[in-house]
Amino acid sequence: MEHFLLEKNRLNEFLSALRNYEVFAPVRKVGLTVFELITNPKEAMLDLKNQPQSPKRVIFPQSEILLVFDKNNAAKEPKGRVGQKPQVVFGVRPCDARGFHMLDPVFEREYPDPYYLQKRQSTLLVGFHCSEPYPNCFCTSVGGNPSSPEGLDILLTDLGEQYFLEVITSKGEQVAKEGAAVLSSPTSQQQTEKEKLSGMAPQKIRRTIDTEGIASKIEKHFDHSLWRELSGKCISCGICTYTCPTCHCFDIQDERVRGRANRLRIWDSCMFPEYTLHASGHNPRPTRTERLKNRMYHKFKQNIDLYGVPGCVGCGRCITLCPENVDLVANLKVIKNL
Amino acid sequence: MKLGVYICHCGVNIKANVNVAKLTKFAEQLPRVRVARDYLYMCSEPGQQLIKKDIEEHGLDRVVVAACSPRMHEITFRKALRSAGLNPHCLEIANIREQCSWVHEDRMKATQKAQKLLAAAVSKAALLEPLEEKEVEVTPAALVVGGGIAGIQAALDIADTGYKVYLVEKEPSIGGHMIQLDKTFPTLDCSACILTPKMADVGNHPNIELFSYSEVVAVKGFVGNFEVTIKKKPRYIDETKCNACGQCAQYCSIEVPDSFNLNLSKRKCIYIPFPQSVPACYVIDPDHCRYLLTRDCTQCLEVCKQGTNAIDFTQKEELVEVKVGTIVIATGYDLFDVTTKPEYGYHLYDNVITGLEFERLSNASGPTTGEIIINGKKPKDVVFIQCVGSRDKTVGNEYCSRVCCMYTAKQAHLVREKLPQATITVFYMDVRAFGKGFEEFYDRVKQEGVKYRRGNPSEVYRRGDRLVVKAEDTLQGELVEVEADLVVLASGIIPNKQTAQIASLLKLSQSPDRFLLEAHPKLRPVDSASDGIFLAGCCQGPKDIPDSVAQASAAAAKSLIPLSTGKVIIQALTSFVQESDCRGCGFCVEACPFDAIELREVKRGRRVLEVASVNEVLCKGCGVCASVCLSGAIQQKSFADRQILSMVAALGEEYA
Amino acid sequence: MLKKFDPNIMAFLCNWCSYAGADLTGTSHFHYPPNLKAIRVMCTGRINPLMVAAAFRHGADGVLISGCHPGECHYMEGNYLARRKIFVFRNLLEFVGINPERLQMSWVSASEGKKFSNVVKEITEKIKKLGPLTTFDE
Amino acid sequence: MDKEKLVNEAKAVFSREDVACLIGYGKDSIGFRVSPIFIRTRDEADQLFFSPLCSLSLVNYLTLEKGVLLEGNKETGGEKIAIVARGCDSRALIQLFAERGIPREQVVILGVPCRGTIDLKKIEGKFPDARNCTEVTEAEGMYYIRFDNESHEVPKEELLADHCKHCAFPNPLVYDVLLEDLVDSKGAAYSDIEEMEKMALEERHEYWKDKFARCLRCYACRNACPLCYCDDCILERVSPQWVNRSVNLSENLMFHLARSYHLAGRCAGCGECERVCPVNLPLMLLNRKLEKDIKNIFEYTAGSNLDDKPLFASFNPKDPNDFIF
Amino acid sequence: MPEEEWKRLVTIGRERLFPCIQCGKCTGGCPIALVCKTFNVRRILNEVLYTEGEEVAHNKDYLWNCSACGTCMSRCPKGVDPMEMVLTLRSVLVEDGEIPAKVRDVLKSIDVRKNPWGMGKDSRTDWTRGLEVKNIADAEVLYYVCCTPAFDQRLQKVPRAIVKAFNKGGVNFGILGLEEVCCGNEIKRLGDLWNFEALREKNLENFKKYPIKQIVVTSPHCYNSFIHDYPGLDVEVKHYTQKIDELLTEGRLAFTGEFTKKVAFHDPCFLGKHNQVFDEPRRILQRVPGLNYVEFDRCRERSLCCEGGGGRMWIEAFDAKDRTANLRVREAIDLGVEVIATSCPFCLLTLEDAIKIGRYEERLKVMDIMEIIDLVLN
Repeated sequence: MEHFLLEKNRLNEFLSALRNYEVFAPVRKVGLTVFELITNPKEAMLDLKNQPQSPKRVIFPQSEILLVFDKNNAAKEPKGRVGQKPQVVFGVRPCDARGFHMLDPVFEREYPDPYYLQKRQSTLLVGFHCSEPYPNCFCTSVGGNPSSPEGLDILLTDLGEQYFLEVITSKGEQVAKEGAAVLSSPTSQQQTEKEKLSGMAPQKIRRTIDTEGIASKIEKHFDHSLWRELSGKCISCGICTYTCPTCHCFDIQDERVRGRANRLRIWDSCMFPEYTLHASGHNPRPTRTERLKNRMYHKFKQNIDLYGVPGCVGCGRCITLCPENVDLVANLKVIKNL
Repeated sequence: MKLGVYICHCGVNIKANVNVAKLTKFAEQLPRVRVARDYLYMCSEPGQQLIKKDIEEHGLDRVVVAACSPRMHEITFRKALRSAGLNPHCLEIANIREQCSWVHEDRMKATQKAQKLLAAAVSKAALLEPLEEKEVEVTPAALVVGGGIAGIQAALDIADTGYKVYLVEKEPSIGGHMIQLDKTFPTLDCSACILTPKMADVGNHPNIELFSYSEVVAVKGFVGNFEVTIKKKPRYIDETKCNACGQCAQYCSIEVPDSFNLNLSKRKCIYIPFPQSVPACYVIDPDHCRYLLTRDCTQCLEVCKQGTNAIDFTQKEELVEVKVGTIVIATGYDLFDVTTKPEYGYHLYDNVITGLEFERLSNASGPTTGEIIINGKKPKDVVFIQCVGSRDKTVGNEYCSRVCCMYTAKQAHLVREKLPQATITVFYMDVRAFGKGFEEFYDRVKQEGVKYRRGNPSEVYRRGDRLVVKAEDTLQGELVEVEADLVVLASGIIPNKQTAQIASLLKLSQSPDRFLLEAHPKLRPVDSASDGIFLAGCCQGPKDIPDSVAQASAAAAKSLIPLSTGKVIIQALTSFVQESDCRGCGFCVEACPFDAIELREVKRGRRVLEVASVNEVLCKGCGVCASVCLSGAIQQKSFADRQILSMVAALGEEYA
Repeated sequence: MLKKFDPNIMAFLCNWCSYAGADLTGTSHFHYPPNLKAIRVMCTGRINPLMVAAAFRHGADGVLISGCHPGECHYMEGNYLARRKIFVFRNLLEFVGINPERLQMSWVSASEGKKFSNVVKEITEKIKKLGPLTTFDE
Repeated sequence: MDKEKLVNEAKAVFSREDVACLIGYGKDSIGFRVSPIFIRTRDEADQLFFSPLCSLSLVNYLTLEKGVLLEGNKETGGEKIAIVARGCDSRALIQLFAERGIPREQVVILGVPCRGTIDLKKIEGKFPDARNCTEVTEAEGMYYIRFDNESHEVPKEELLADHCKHCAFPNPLVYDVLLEDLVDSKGAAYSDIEEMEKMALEERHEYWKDKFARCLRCYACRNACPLCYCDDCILERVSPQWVNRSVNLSENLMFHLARSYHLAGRCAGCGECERVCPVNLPLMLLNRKLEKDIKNIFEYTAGSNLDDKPLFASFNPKDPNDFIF
Repeated sequence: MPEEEWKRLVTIGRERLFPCIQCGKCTGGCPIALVCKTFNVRRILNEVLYTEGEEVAHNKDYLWNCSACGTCMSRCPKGVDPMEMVLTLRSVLVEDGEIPAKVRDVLKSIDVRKNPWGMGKDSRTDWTRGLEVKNIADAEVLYYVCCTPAFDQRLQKVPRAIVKAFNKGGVNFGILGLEEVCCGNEIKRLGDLWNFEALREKNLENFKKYPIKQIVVTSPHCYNSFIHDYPGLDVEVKHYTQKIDELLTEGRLAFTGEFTKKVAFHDPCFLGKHNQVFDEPRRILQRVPGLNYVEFDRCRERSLCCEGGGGRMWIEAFDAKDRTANLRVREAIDLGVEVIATSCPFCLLTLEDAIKIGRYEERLKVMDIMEIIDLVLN
């Protein structure tokens, strides 16, 4: 595919050129970098660090209205969902882009989920080569790479004054066309520079774990008392699951407020006790021990069984944001060493 | 869940301002509603039949009535449900009369509001649960507070039925204001002559225990089971020994103003309020007795030792506890303080007196043995001024005192009788002679030459050694100055000064006029809003003697209902605890004003823990506990969070 | 043209004083705006401020809580307990930027029919001036 | 803090036979992180440490899924739990005891006077690449920080956790063992709240709207709170449904109004809710606002006295009345 | 005059009469009704109730008879204020230009000269001649003199005595001097709400200009006006009797001389009935050495009006058979007093006239309390 060069100071022009898209980009809000729909390219804040939430929510929102009921209890599609504009998500880290790859089979197979798929198909991911990984990043241990184009439509690499722009997919090509006015061709020197950066990136990842054989260990030691030790400090909050690019559990609720009745899909978290609470009052995962174990089991055993890869992209958010320092990498090591 | 909705027209009361047909249509489409009907008078027998029939035919589970206030007919409809075999608590009432059709002018908006109220009621009704009503035993005794004519009558009526009565009177003798009166209007009976036999009956009645010179200081419990604390003030005389011989008073050297005679004469420091006092027992005035103050006089003690030896200076204040099933309040009235109307010069001139002072002056046992003598002279010109402190916003008494017109007429008659030569003028605003024989009596007094002039006198002042009453004769439209030697102010009636205290002691309400509030002005005029507490006499509003007696007998009859059935149903709206949600913090225990909640141990799995537990007999159903519970474990029946929230949600919706 | 703002006001009235007072308003035919809709509770002490929050959430532009005058509570002290809770909750509302005037409290006795109508008029006027509560619109 | 003293006292606690578990602070291997650790044997006590990095509260573990901490997953019987508690933690403990969250007899308290703790977000923001922190000490208003063979001095103000800045209870109010001499304490100060109160209503409204709109409803604030410990939280119930599951401004605001109201007169001021929040909601502002009003108007301080009646189960006839018609 | 207030006065004012039960207590207490048959307040109210407000005012000269003493207002059992209605009707007359000639002169004088007496603005401070009086700019307490004592030669003794007493008592006071304008009490009661509004604005502006901590007034009329008709004035206002009483109580002032006369105090309506200041003047008189104090039978709330208020200084009563001041003087003679003491410029003037009419000059004098104080202060 084609390669371009984008002057950093013309980035806004490039974004402005994407008139036919709804552009989501990281913006700075109350001290956080979050992905939001921007109307003015100046709002964009190309901070790849400090993104406590993955862009997962652009395609798979935390609450999503599926149906609207009218006074006669007849269900209708909510306004604005059908025939919406194509979207661009700008400033995606490669691990998060890879996260969508993990989500896709979940929503495609068996029961194709139109709500997810429709948006997924009309959404373009513009990623950035991750030159400065977090202290807790471990993407290389789960098959990722900080400069991987996997899952992206366009990949940008920071060369200092310019971005090196690689078009990965045909969808990406379309975007490049729309912004062609501000794009130029890279020199071969710039090409080399870019490749050099890509080669260096994996070495900057400081946390590693050999995941080979983890799945069987988890299965083998499913009833080990060590799980209780590992989960002792967990407080059963939803931070790890809600910030995870690959977690996808949801709940369907009907809600009625002020005469508006909706059927909604809302994220759920396997870390909550209510997640598996039966109507009878029985709970097969009554304590945080079972719940924490389940999450690891799901990501590193079940996901491999189902889709052939671990359900984890190694973004490190669950480690960084866990208020009690439940450390996934450290825990995996403990299991591995059993 | 099947709901029936019943919408009342209340004649035109609701229908005039709420589109009932639209409301019925609206009700039909509400969730779970099986039938919705409207009817002219839902509370009538055919109206109730409608509900009962539907319950039977459609198998309704819950009933919603949109009609008048639940405070009006909740009981009526509950009975209807019960008779149709449905739990009476499966009823919800939407108040579309008092709080809708009667208060809004815009019919469309009133209808919209009625829709909301109805939707809220329907959504709550769906969540209502059948409740069980429990019965408790009733203590077969009654308390009567106040020993005036109303209290005496109520006590006698209850006692005659065979129940124990505790009668509490704050003064040393029963009798109240009536015993101070001379003659009674319009029949001119002697007040004491008709009252003293009843007083004696009280004193002798085997079922009446009289606490004179005592006050109620605390009341706990609820209908059927009140616990009352009575404070007995020391008389310093042994009631069982004193034979009222009066020797002590003859020896006592201290003279103080005689409050029974409204300070128009003196009495001794050891005294009996009046000769026919019940109990016939002397009492020592602790504020003036030299022995009690400085221990330097034992005159009475010495003389009494030679007789019955009844004097006992060691007496102390005593607290007595009694248990009763019902309570009658008959605390009576006080006279309006006429010094707050300085224009009448009561505080300046001896010959300006109040109506009650006139009663003592005219009474044969009074300070002048019944002769009308003022400042040593018989007055030649007497002026009566009506409505002093009644119908007067400026002193906060907007009401008519109901007795002044007639007692003034009576007093004018007494002046005419005793001073045939005197000129008598009555200044009035309106003469209200509404009772049996009143108008006839008014006619008679006018025929006796009493001049009635319409006008509210504006001031009384002195001219030489006489008084001048200045007023406009409004019928003539001219200013008149009437000279007088005696001016009688028809002072009005105000609630007894302890009314507020009684009200707070028993959690009763006062109406804006500060009298005690009855449960319903028309239909429950002798009930208070609290079950088991009844009102008699002037504590509830100004009344003459026959009205007081009638209300007292009515209160007695009402209070006898629980006593004679022996059981009361305790209200079902108690709190209950969902034990699995309770974390045993005890907030509800601390918040409960009735000590009705305690923590008790339960086993949950292998864990032993404490959870709250409600004593349903003590629980009054206020729901305070539910509002402090953080886990929502304690809830009030029929007012649970989810029930209230469902109403909130329904009121938040917009309906077409 | 904007629709004229017709506020939705919910009231929690205690059975013994204010609900009875509101009934008396009706019996006396004193008029007041239809914006206010009452929910009967046995005592103001029953009211959990979260019910107020819920009322706002469900579309109320204003909330009135009304009970017996201090010292006159049918249950002795429920109104005092309510007053403390509501006071704190009003401060909380104000702190998060919701005008505390949207949560009003009044003491209306069973005999104060006139006062009840005046209170409703006044609160309706107040809420009209404040405009719709949009915080919970989502 | 003298580590030796801490470890020795901890070991002494284990010499009592009835203590099943000790909850303390342990150094994490990465960065400045500190973890709660659960000591079950005398020898494990060597892992304990205490430094200004110990900004988390351990008290919530006493009530979190009762029994998990105890050996063999036994339901709580006679075993006791020992806990390292700072000033704010001790307030939480008092409040817990007062509302019977856990019996006083079941807890052995190792009290630590606290000079304030470091906000992890601040120190990680300042030294994002620190790998292995070896020591943090405090003297004369400075923090002395050693990591990865580097030494740094940072003014205390710069790193101090916000809620610690106004701390009026640095010393444990209740303890069985005191691990250090008490430190000076100052009175309660609420300058931050007063600043907020000066803002125009609309301004505050915008401020909070912006914050609450971010809330993920991950419940970390609730779960970390030592005083939110109902088995079944009312905010997750469906009947009555106080808060809908939807995550939007309205529901989030409902959630936070309810959460802070439930802590009125109960919040111990430990700052856990704010510390754990993944989207940086300044939740302590809400808690402290209520704490301030409650202290000034009702003269009531949560967790200061075991015998205090609950705030909302008591009243004074002279409570404010002028806001009432 | 804002239109709303106008509407209130005319329309709402009528509604306020609805509780009236025509009991006649207003007329019964009315001092004017005593001397003037045509003036019947109750009947006026009834007429307003029967008709639609405004037109009832026309062709009723007797409306000008009211002296605004406030007796009817204080006695009405239904809380109706009959006086206010009479004054409202006057304002209808003023609005329609139905104004007696003398009143017209007063209003013109107010408009042009800011005093009702037709005196030149520049002569306002003439009374201070020979006295050192500070300007308020250098003081804390404003002594508000009032037009009448400032211009009337007979009365100038009063402010002069006040200045001397205040200086002796160490009061840090000053006057507005030529800046002072009429308080407007009488102007409002004459029905000229427009002129009153202008005066009020001017006064409030004056008061705001200086850092005034307290205002002390000579006249009860000014006192009443500042207390009741000046919403927004948040400075403490005192009548001089209150201030002198305070100085005496605090021991900052003491009487040394003697005044061995039999004295009764005549309560000015605007001090007593309108504002319940009864005790201070009496306390002052009772402190005067040698003074034999007696009380009129009709005193305090029942005091007889001298007919000097409500603009009546400038209007003779229509259809009057006598003047109440004459009745008052006769009461004093019957009581045997030598001096009627009072504390109001208007009372002083009316009672002095009455003494002349009755030819009692030899037996009876009327003095302002300040004049007595002046005699015993040295």
